[in-house]
Amino acid sequence: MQRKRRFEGVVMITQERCKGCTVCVEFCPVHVLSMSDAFNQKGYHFPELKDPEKCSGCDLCGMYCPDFAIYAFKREMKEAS
Amino acid sequence: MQRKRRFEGVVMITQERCKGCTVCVEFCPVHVLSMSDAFNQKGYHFPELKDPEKCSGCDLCGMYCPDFAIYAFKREMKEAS
Amino acid sequence: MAELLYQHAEPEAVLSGTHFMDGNHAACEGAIAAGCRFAAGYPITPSTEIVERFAERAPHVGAMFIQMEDEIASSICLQGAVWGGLKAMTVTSGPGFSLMMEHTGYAAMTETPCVFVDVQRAGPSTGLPTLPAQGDMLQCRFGSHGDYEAIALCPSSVQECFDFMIEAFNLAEAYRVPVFFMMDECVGHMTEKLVIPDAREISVLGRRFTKKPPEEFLPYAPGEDLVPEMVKAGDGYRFHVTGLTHDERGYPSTTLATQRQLVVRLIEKIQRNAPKIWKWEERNLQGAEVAVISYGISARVALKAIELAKQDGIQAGLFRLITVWPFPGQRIQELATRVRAIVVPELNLRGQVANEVERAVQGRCPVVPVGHPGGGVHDPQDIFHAIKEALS
Amino acid sequence: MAELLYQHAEPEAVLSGTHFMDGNHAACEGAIAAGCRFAAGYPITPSTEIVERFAERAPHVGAMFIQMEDEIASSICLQGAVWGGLKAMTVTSGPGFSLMMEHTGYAAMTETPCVFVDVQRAGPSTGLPTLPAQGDMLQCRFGSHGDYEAIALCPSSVQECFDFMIEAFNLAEAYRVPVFFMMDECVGHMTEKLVIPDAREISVLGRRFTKKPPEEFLPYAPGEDLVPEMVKAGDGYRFHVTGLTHDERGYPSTTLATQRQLVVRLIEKIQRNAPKIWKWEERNLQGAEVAVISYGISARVALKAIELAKQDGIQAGLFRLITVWPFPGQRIQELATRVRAIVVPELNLRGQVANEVERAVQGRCPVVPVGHPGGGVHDPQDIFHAIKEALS
Amino acid sequence: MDKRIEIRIAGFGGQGVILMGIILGKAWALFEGKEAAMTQSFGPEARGGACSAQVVLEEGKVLYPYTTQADILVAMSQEAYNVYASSLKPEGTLLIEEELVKLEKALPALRTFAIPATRLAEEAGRRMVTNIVMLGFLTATTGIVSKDAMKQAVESSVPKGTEALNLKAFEMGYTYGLERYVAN
Amino acid sequence: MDKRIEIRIAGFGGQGVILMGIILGKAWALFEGKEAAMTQSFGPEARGGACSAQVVLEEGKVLYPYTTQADILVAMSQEAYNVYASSLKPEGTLLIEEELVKLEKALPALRTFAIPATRLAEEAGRRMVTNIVMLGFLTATTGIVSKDAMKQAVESSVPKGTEALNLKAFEMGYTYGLERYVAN
Amino acid sequence: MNSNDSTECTLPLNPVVPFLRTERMPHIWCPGCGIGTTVNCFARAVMDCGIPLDELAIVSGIGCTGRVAGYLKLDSFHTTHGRAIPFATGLKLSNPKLHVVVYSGDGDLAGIGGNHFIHAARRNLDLTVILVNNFTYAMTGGQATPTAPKESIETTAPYGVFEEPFNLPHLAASSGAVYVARWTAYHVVQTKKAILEALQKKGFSFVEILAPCPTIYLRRNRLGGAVEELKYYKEHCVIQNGADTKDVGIDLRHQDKVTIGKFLDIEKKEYYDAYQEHYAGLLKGGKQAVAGA
Amino acid sequence: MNSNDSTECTLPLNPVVPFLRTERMPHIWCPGCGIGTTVNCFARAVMDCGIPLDELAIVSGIGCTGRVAGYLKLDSFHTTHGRAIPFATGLKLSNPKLHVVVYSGDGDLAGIGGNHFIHAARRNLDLTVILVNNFTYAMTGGQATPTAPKESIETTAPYGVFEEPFNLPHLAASSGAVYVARWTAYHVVQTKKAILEALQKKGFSFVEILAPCPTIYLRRNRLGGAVEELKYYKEHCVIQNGADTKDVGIDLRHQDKVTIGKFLDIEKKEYYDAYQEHYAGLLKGGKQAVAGA
Ligand SMILES: Cc1ncc(C[n+]2csc(CCOP(=O)(O)OP(=O)(O)O)c2C)c(N)n1
Ligand SMILES: Cc1ncc(C[n+]2csc(CCOP(=O)(O)OP(=O)(O)O)c2C)c(N)n1
Ligand code: SF4
Ligand code: SF4
Ligand code: SF4
Ligand code: SF4
Ligand code: SF4
Ligand code: SF4
Ligand SMILES: [Mg+2]
Ligand SMILES: [Mg+2]
Repeated sequence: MQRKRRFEGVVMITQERCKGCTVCVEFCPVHVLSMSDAFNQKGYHFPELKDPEKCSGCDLCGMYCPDFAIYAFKREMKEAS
Repeated sequence: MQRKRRFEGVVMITQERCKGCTVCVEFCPVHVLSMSDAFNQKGYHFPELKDPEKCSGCDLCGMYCPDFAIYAFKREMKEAS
Repeated sequence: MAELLYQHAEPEAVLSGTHFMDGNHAACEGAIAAGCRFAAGYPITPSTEIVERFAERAPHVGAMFIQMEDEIASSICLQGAVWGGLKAMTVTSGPGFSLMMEHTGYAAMTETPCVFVDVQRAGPSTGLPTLPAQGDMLQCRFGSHGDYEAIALCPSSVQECFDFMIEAFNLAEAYRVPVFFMMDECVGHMTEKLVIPDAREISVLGRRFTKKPPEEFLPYAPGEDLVPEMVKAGDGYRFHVTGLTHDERGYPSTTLATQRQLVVRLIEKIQRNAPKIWKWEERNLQGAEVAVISYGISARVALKAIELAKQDGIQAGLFRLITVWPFPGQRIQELATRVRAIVVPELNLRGQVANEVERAVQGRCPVVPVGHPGGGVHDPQDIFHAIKEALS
Repeated sequence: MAELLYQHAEPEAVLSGTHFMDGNHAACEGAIAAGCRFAAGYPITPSTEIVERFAERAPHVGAMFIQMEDEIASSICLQGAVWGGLKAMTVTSGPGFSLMMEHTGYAAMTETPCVFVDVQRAGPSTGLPTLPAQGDMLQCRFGSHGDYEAIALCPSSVQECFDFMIEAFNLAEAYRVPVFFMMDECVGHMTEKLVIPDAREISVLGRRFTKKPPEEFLPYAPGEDLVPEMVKAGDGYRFHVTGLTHDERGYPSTTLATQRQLVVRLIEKIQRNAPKIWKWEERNLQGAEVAVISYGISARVALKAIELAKQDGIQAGLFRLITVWPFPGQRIQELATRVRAIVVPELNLRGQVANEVERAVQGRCPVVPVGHPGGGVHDPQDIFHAIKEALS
Repeated sequence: MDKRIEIRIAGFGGQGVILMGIILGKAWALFEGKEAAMTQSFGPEARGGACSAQVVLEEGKVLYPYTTQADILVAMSQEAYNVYASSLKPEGTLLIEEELVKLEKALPALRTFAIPATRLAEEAGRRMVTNIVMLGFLTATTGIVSKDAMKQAVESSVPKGTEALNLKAFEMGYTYGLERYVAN
Repeated sequence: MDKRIEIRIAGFGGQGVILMGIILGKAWALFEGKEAAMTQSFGPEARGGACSAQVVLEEGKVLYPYTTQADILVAMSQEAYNVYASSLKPEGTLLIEEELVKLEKALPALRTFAIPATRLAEEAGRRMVTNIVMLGFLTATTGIVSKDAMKQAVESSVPKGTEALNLKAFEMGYTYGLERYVAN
Repeated sequence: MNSNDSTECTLPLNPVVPFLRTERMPHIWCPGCGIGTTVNCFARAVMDCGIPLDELAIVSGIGCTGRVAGYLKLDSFHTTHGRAIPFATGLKLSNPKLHVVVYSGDGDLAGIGGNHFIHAARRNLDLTVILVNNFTYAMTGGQATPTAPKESIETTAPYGVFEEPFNLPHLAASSGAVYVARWTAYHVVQTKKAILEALQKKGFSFVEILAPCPTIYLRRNRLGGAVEELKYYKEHCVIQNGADTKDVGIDLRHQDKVTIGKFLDIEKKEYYDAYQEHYAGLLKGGKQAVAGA
Repeated sequence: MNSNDSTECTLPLNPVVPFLRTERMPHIWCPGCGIGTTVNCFARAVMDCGIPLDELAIVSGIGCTGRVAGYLKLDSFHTTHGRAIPFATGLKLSNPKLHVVVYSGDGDLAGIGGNHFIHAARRNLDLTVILVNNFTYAMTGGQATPTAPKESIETTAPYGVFEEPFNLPHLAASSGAVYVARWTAYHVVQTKKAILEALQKKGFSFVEILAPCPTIYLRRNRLGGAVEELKYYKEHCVIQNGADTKDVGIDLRHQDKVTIGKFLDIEKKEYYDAYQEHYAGLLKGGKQAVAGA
């Protein structure tokens, strides 16, 4: 779901760990994320990728996420796994 | 035992409270005191007045004495009690 | 000797009426009704609601709450407040209670009337902070070094959290001892109907201040009931208080004679007055084959077991301890001659009260402790089985 | 399950030879011989000589002493050192011991093998700092909140301060419990001949380190004797230690089942192994009419009373407790069937051990406590009178 | 013990389970003038841990304050349902937050009432009032306590300033219950 | 118990009373190869409080480590004398610091030996060695322990660097005893 | 791209995962709680500093922050309330090769644990102390800590705090710490860097991290949620490296700024080094003179 | 002129006598002990400041200095080791008209009592804290206190102290004290004046007095007796009023001076005043809102 530039940012989300705090969404510098309407099992909304191609892989979302539910990394341009 | 100037210094010594530390003797600014050769009941030497007439009644001896065994005061010149 | 002067509670401080409240809040209201006007505390689950409520109520009743830096500070700060003239308490749970052990002893030694509230949770150590136990019952008696006696009360309901908190303060004043108000998490967090009576129906014991002038007053000369009269700072008595062994003047004295005079009195003033202090409840003991001895929440669980026993054709009754220390051993000894067995359910495994029951019973009938590690209450079935077993 | 691996003491650390030494210094030498290489302490009379000597000896035996800011810090610092791999102790007396109560419980809960030395002085509170008592005997058993079991030893002579200190460390390692070395001021400050044997004659129990690799190791899975194997920080096990109720992995778990499994085991590991732990001395009990049960300095005073009794035609013998906790109730129960009475002199007024004797005896014979407020030792006459009285 | 109603309310921390117990007990004890005891168990978490309240309603004094077999179970989470379903009386009543609890199989003898309380609460304005929605629903479907008593209890138990919101939530749950299960 | 010698040494803090007990016991236990127990009692004061040591010397193990009636009392202060004189055996031996202790009346049955130990110590160079002067004196007058054993005990018990001073003090006390009471 | 924990092994793992006891997830912290954020920073700092994980030990006291030790796959000790530092002292001194991190809350370290804090700083013991300051005793439901800002509402200060709070960087510096910094959960990059520096520093290093407690502190004070708090930090924090710690007290209600940054980074002999040096000199040629050496 | 206590009544009494429980003399302090000297200064300060003796309470911890309370004919409390300050806190707050003085030792107040010290200073509670610093736990025979100078010999540091000592004026000032001074038992006139000022100051005032302990500290360190120590202070102390407390650390072995003087004297709202103000505003028109008022 991510798109290519020189580096592509890859974001990994573990929905079931998410507690819906929206911090990742708010502080992603390039607004890649948004909260989904769906609930996870605990009844929380979780983030999804709104603009995956914008992601720089800066991993700020990963550093912020209090629940270790999201993180990101940079990958040199190739096909997403 | 004290002598007269404008003020006379009067020194009071409670021998039996003295523990012979010699602090009063050492720090009397005008060297009024000296340690006696005698022992008190606890086996301590205690101060006596070597030069009573020099005493200013400054009460430094009183402020120093850890055992509340000596103190002094100024008295206007009249007969010693 | 100063008589015991009971007064009414201060009407503006008493929330007379019917409430649906938990035990912790009720305990706070009890303290306020009893005249407690100072609390020093440090947060700890499951007790904190007591001081939280106190903090909220304090300005309205002319009281002060101070949150200290730790439990050690709390447990001595409140004693400073007592000597300043107020009634005071501190509130904690296991780990905090352990930290207070030096100062419970100081209160006993200096005869500082005050109340320590311990809302018991499961231990040892940090254990299960949110879950109940009755594992500190011997700690409040033996947790400080050296010899002393204390008073400990165990409420079983929200109403009793209120009522016996008043009793706790009154006993503290009457005997000049630290009184331990030994709740458990269940009782503390249980919500029930609470009826707070009119202030005029609440008897509050004032401090036993001396009427003697300073020249005639000896701070540690006991009255007939072995309790000395009290003074407070600022009234011109220029008295001395020390945790060292002290004579009647309150001055340190390192002689064995002083030690004997003082420490024996500290113990005797409780032991000799014990019958006046004891409180218990008996239920269905008339003609019972088995007596269940219990306290706090466990006593209510025991009632269910007694019901099960009845369904099974066994007559069992409840002896519910309200005063746990001093222990009403005499009464239990009597009881032991009338029943075929005694069963003692409590939320600890070392039979903290069961041991004392055994000692009192001295073999007159079998004593069956029903231990529990805490972290919950007994399954009534387990107590019921113990009842059956005890008879076989 | 790791076997118990005894080794010889480290020869360079053992001052083999004959000394004229006091009990405090001997206790320190015992600790060093036992392999104690870390002590954390805070000064308090009458115990301080133990750490003072340790501080002096430390650099010579590759040990470290740290004087902490208070007893609370000392009592947890030593546990850090244990988890870092060393054998460790702390040393205190009544007021300091009271401050350690939270951490004795932590040691029990986390199964941290360590030794707490309490040189008992007269209390309560500051009491008589330089004078003896045996008033903390129940404190070491019940002073921390919640349920746990501990081991407590009482030496009666300088030689025993050395010998049983080694035993204390060995027991701590064997059962992974805090062991309380309950001296009294008399024994601590008494100077006697001390024979320190050759290091090869001293058996020292090594830590029960696991041999399992990290993947297979469960830090709180008990062996057959209910004691789990141990690891230390830095060895790659990446284990977790908590004072919360924890499962076999060492992880917090708030279920009643975990609480039951853990706390029952903590208690059973001592109770079940008690016969292996018990140590006592019997003197002239063969055919005795009266057994005097005592410990520490009081046991030696009792000997004088027994002599007086003999002069009076009464056969009395001594049962001297060395292990006070776990209490050898079984043996005393037996004893109670063989003598006409039991007399229990101790330096406290609440019959801290006498109560336990009573409970064990269950009415089989009269038990006469001979209390004493501390601040001195018994007049042997008083014990002698109790012996006579017990027979009448 | 004569008439005795045992209710278990369970969910996770943050759902306001304990407050539900308090309000229910209070409605009965203060506003119906009878006797009630509410006991709770909760974990160390401020949020998210398992959490449950037991409410015992009696005409006279409540001696034994715990539920043995509940007459009513309110399950606010899957875990709560899994743990406590078996402790419900065979003829008992089950209330569930239907988006958070999936029943493995409908338990035959049970009366089961389901409500999307969280979603309704979000509609009402704040997720925090999920518990009050559920109480309204309980009042409508079980009828154990009068609506009036419950409303008084709600009003006197929620934080000052939130009464209106809570009463609205209560009504939403109540209406939902009436409409889905009672009215038709 | 066969031969048993009970000694009480008493004075005030700072006089080195406990060390006297230790040295005496050590001389007997280590250098005479027998058994001894020394017990002490002292107050909170670093200096000046009442302070006493009890030394029990036996051939075999010392079971009861306290003195009942002392064979020897060493009184280093008036208070010590006042408190303990009565606990001396009728036929016992009394040693006193003669400038600090005044006997009310000479107790008839007692052997009494007096020495101005403090003054001698000041002469020896330091008031601190008063106790060792007294030990020398005790050795000379009572003869319970050999001079050799005592000297070894002194040497091995005093702070490093002060051995010479202490042995000198010991000799002074010893000589004083011999000259005043034994030699003539 | 969504995924569960079992990511294919070709993808890098969440960098915090090697540090986590994943079997204990989800953790007990609330939605938006800043503690988890600090753990991310910590994990990344440890990764970068190259300390072998087997030589890293973590010690916590009791509290929400105190739970950190239990979630980190290190030799980890969850001690008693306020006593992480003295436990860490014993651990470090008995096994000096260990890097010992103390990770706990404001109430734990500066309330009940204050004496250990100042004494360890005085000794300049080689510990890295990470203090998550959420201005409240969170785990017990929100009582006033010694850092609670004036006028904030806490359960034990229902009419607002009127006590003066501690300025912790100043207390640490005045007591003897050699490295003192304050950051916030908003400043994740700097926080990570500060932890990294603190880990590398010999001696008592102290990192205070202001972090949101949405459930208790923010809610009670009607300050919004985690997002609002982080935004507040973003907008009101002034980075002032090297600021005199005397001037960095926080007064959220009367000042419109919070000073953050690296305040102190000095050299001073560390306790264990001092110990070794001291004894090496004194007991030359003797036996092994130093514990654990 | 020699005399016993029963001086003829025409002569002025020893000014300390009205403060003394003379029936308890002689006290337990050793010959030359500086504690008694500080008591002289205290007595004279109290006389001058005009506080009625019935409204003056004194609280000590445990130690040689801790015995001060027991010798002073005031409402006097000999509490537990290290806990004088929290006891005094309760006393003061329950009975605000009292002037409460805490008088204790360096080990008591800065060792075991350190946490209470910093927290009371933080709160700026109206207490006068007099700390007699003799560099040792004297009463227990001379163990190293947190103020023990480097390289000094103590029983628990038989090879010399290697730990960094506290700079107590700095700790007090950094924690929030409003009056901070250090004098010595040599500087009796200034000590008296400092105590007087401290008594008159509203808020947490702190006076450290360096005082000789000849029996334990001086003897063990071969520093002579009381006279030598006082001479040392006479010769090596530099009076520097207003000095930055940061710079007044004592290092007797490596520096040849000790900085003394009045370091701090500032105005800041006192705890009880703040409390009254806070509640007066909040609960206007309500009931009596303040304890003891
Ligand atoms: C001796 C003791 N006292 C009190 C407690 C209760 N207690 C547990 S956690 C906690 C609060 C911790 O607050 P803080 O350190 O600020 O951590 P936070 O929860 O805010 O992260 C307290 C007071 C305890 N466990 N032990
Ligand atoms: C809890 C506790 N720990 C230890 C002691 C032992 N203790 C009594 S006095 C004292 C030393 C006090 O030293 P300091 O405060 O410096 O006073 P000083 O004697 O030097 O005047 C200590 C450690 C005690 N009484 N209580
Ligand atoms: S990696 Fe950076 S850009 Fe990509 S989603 Fe996360 S915060 Fe946004
Ligand atoms: S920061 Fe984490 S917990 Fe919060 S919404 Fe994002 S993924 Fe969920
Ligand atoms: S009053 Fe002054 S001059 Fe007179 S003796 Fe005393 S110190 Fe010397
Ligand atoms: S200062 Fe006092 S104790 Fe010292 S010698 Fe002089 S009178 Fe005696
Ligand atoms: S209560 Fe506060 S600090 Fe604790 S986990 Fe929740 S948000 Fe975090
Ligand atoms: S030991 Fe030191 S401080 Fe204590 S009284 Fe003696 S000289 Fe003073
Ligand atoms: Mg916090
Ligand atoms: Mg000191």
